[in-house]
Amino acid sequence: MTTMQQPASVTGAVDSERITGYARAINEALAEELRRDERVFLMGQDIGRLGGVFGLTKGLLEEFGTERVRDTAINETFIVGGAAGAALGGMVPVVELQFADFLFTAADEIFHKLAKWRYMHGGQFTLPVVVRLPSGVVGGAGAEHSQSLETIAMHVPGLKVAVPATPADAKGLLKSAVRDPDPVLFFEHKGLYRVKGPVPESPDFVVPFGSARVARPGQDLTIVATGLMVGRAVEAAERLAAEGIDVEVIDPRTLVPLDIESIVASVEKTHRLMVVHEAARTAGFGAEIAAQVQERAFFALDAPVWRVGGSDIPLPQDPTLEQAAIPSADDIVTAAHALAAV
Amino acid sequence: MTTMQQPASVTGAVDSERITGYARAINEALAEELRRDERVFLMGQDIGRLGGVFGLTKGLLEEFGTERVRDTAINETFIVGGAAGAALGGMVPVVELQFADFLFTAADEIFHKLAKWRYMHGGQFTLPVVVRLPSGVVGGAGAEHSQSLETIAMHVPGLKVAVPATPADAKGLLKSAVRDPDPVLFFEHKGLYRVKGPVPESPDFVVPFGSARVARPGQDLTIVATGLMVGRAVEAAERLAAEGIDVEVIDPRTLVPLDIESIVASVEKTHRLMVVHEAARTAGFGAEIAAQVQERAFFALDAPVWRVGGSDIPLPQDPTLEQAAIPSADDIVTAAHALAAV
Amino acid sequence: MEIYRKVVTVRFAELRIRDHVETEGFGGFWHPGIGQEGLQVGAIAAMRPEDYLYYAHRGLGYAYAKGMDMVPLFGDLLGRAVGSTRGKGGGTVHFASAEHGVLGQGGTLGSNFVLGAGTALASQLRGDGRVTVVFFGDGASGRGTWHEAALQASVWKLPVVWVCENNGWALSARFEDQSPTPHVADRASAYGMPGVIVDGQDALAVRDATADAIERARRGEGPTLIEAKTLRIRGHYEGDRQPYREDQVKDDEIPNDPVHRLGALIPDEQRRTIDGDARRYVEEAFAAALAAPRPDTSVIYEDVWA
Amino acid sequence: MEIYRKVVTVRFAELRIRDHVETEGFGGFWHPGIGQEGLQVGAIAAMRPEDYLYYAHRGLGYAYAKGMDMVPLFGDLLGRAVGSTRGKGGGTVHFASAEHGVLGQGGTLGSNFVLGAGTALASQLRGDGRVTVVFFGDGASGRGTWHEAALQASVWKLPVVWVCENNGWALSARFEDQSPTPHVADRASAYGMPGVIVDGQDALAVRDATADAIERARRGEGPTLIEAKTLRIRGHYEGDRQPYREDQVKDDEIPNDPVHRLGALIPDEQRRTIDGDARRYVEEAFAAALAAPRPDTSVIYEDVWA
Ligand SMILES: Cc1ncc(C[n+]2csc(CCOP(=O)(O)OP(=O)(O)O)c2C)c(N)n1
Ligand SMILES: Cc1ncc(C[n+]2csc(CCOP(=O)(O)OP(=O)(O)O)c2C)c(N)n1
Ligand SMILES: [Mg+2]
Ligand SMILES: [Mg+2]
Repeated sequence: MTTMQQPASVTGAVDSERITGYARAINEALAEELRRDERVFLMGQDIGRLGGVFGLTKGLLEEFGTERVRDTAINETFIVGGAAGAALGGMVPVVELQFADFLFTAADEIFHKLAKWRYMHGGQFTLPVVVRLPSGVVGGAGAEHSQSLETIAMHVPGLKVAVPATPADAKGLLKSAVRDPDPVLFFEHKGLYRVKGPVPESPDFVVPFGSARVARPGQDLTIVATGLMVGRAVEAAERLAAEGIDVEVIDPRTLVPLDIESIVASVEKTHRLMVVHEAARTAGFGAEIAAQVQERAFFALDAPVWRVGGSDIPLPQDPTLEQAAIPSADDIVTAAHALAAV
Repeated sequence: MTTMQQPASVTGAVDSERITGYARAINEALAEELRRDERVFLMGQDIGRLGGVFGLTKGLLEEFGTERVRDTAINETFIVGGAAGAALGGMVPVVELQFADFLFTAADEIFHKLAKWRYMHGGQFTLPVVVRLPSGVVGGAGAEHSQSLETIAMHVPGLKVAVPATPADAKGLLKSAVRDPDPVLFFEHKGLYRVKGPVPESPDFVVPFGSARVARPGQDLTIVATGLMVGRAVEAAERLAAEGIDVEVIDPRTLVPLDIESIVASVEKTHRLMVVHEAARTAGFGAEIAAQVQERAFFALDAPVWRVGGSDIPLPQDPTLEQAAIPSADDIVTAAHALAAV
Repeated sequence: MEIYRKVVTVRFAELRIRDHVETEGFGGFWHPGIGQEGLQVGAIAAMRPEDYLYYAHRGLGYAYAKGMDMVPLFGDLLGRAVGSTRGKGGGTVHFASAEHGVLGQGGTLGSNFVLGAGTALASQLRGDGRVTVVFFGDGASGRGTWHEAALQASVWKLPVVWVCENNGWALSARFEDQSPTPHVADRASAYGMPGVIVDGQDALAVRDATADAIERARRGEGPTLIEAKTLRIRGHYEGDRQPYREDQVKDDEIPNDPVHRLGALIPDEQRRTIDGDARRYVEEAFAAALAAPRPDTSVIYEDVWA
Repeated sequence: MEIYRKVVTVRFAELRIRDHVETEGFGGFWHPGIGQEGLQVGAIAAMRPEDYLYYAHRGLGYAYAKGMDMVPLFGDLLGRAVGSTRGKGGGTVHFASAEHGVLGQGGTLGSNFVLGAGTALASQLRGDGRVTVVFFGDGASGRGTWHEAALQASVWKLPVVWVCENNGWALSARFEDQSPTPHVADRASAYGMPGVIVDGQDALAVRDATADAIERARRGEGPTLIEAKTLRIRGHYEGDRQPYREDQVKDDEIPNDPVHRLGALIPDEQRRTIDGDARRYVEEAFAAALAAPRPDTSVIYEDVWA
């Protein structure tokens, strides 16, 4: 599986070990793509003079001007539907919803127009639209500003889905997303914006869709995790290593397309799988991965696929309570013990 | 599992073997609940003088008047959000979207307001709202009028989800839905509206949520199916019976709450499980059932849980093509052969 | 003359489709546009070939008027491989032609508002001088996407023209029971744009009003809302018996029939030639589509991804 | 007098919260309502206790004005068990009190429009004589839910009053860059309802305008759109340094400060008593909330289902 090795899964020259933040990496990706392709433009609320509620578009108005960095009114159906229309008119829109949860205020535009327009019209059009979706819990934003809704996007055919967990992936996947002819829902994790890591400097650096990354190699148990959960899974893995349980952590990086081969290959080695996600556990993407792995590697599994997911509740607003509603490193360690004991 | 036996799972006297259509059963349920409780009212497009695009509300305007059977404009956010508000004002709204797909045009109202308002406001309110959602393929309605979107409702905490497959269940579950203090998404299958079956006549007849029904008992293989797929699964089972494969078909009837115990009990008997649904296969509720069953009955399974689902494509509009996109009885038979051979 | 030819061609096509639906049945719903052809053809006559069109669900006049051939249109309706959507958007019809700037239609009413504004934004950004025309019904005017699109289009002065076909009905709902104001155009001032009411049975008047709006848009002065007053002649879909409607229209009594109005302007003989040609064209196109093969089932897996 | 008492109490509460946010930090975002208390209290003063309220996110003046005690409000903000939402809706605040008709707030702007219309429909159906008042900002006025709710409410003559707090800003967006018309109230005519502009710094004028609208609604004549002109004094949320804003307001310079305007109508000594009581009440309530225990983690599993 060449896609399993980080260097091999990253195209473009890794020309630097420069350390950069996740938010900064996204900002760079936007700037580079705006420079590269005249058709690219940005649209969303407060992305101009403010630089975005989370600061992701800082400096872009100054470099690219008000035509290409556009502040909209509070009109999510226009932001997404207008992006679809602009794509039909030959542009490559990269739009931001202030919170991923707001995709519900533009759901017809996302799950119908973006996902189906090409198909319904016999393949005559392409819709190269990226919808940036700040996702996940971040410290008291509440039930309608904290969700992880990527599974819904995975269930509705026609949308590609990225869930970057590192600064390098945030940059490389976003650049792939902008260059992709299909609509992409790009779930950035708000809790990762300040996380730093090595990010190649070359403007040619991209991370292809559909290639998983091994965040930590191991022999005894495979953990698949995305977004904020990758770090928690690695932390749990380090603690488990001290007990002699050698965990392999795999980050699929995109859910559509999904690199199931890499996951299956890992499970064939470790014989045990746990999926960890922040999204509500029931009918979350962990279920899909569990279902696919037992379909493809039933006899390789020594124990059921375990799922550690967000509680099946709306997210409480209090920052302490909200943490109790999503998996912690402790939860992962506990689950690993249980799974090892099966 | 008393819930496994049809008579036991149905409360209220089964006072008649009267044969009635699925659509008629829904109509009766609405009329009875309007009669029973003054707070109940209906709202939707064309439900009054026309009696609904699918005729489900015929005659109700005449009996209950324009106050309680209300034609709205084309404003799905009002239909659902207004229902939420009316519930907060003490009413019990039962609203219709003309096609289940249109829940995307009111997604903020469904997945945020209905699902979370009670929770976000500390449990001070109840939202007894029923949203009726004509679902599934019906013969050329196209990509945005044919989907089976119940899995999304299962993934977002705070919503109950009914998926009736028979006239009796359509009536009994709808009456339970109206009496339920929580919001219910009621996915009626458009392809079943003309199907007939026995429906008890008593106005006390209800079908409780969270109780599966054995549509056909069997020993060798369990098939879980919902909606239109129940009939196809039973048809496949009859054909498989001729070959000596004795299939048990289980219809969960509601996805939230889900009667997983009945499914697990069946699998412990048959050791093989197939889930059949019309919804897109990837990240559909079949994945959740597969994941739960292997979690709870891993060592009872002789083979992986098989999933037969809709193709991962937007639905084509042509009536022939659309059938190719969802599971047929043939597909189920073929899958059963494959599964029996594992 | 060209307008007459197109209107009468669309009329024959409408009648041919009705025939087919009545005798052979039909997958999905067919929403007849009969009686509204004049305004559809008239408005589109004011467009340039490169302008963009988002049409509504009432008939096929829009797509034909914008330059598409009847064969792919009938092909869509009949679920044939020659259809512009190859069976994926037939039935309730999502005709499309990138070449003719026919960008399609959403299945949910009102989705065209936001897409149309977006395409107009693309034209503004590219400076390509194109205008986007968006058709919609009086019923669709109730959707919130109208508000979001209209407000943003006005603020940004996007080159888009909104054409409302007010035929008095949204399925079983009378417009006057659904609107607090007598006209859809009364809502234009909320968006600081002109609201123009025009007789939808007068194809030339519609053309002129649309031409003005298009010129305004092209000059960079922003959107215009045109309300063409018309009447829904048939049921909402072919087969709808309209139990909710007391004042049902007999087929032959299209008030101010645009075909007759335009026809009266043309010498008899010439008109008969045009009619004959149009009828023949429609019959041949329909026969060609009917004779074309159905798409192979494998098409359903194509075009999900680019 | 009662209005002054409430306005000044809210002002002290706003200041107390700001202090807390600045010194102790805070979970989530706090959107200060300072400077807008007058219109919030004024409008709500026109409501009966049994009338229904959907408030906006700018401060806590609405909930207090409608009769809620400060302890549950501060409790929500501080994530305490005594909060009206027990930690589930604190932070950006979703205060609620069934008893006081405080029905809450959505996290997505504009969701209150459709809910408000629905609650007004409940009142119409039940004949309970109640009116629903919905607050919203100039920014929220762009959402399509406004259009869907306003149209339906007007057609059905629902007893609802829309109160727009136009403070000139929606986060970093200037109202004049977001609206094609100079006033939100200019949009009322599209819905056949009265649009009233009132000075939002004049609490009594707001009360009177709201009282008229409420009476109209109660008489069954339908909704009214009131636009109260005000100014956002602080950042969008506490901590927002407003890099996008040249004309930042110094805290002490609230133009036409409603506290002073109302205070001037009251004899000095009496005013000092009211101020002292209000300050003490706020301090005690805040201290009580702060001292209250945090909710047990188990509350997160409660209230999902009835
Ligand atoms: C969002 C949405 N709601 C409802 C429908 C169902 N529907 C299709 S056409 C129609 C009536 C449309 O009326 P109008 O816009 O006036 O167009 P007309 O049919 O009169 O041409 C309705 C309710 C839909 N397709 N989309
Ligand atoms: C649907 C939606 N879009 C965006 C936001 C993010 N947001 C919260 S408040 C705000 C600005 C609101 O401006 P306005 O309505 O004028 O109220 P103000 O803050 O001025 O009181 C924005 C964009 C949201 N909560 N909901
Ligand atoms: Mg109409
Ligand atoms: Mg504002």
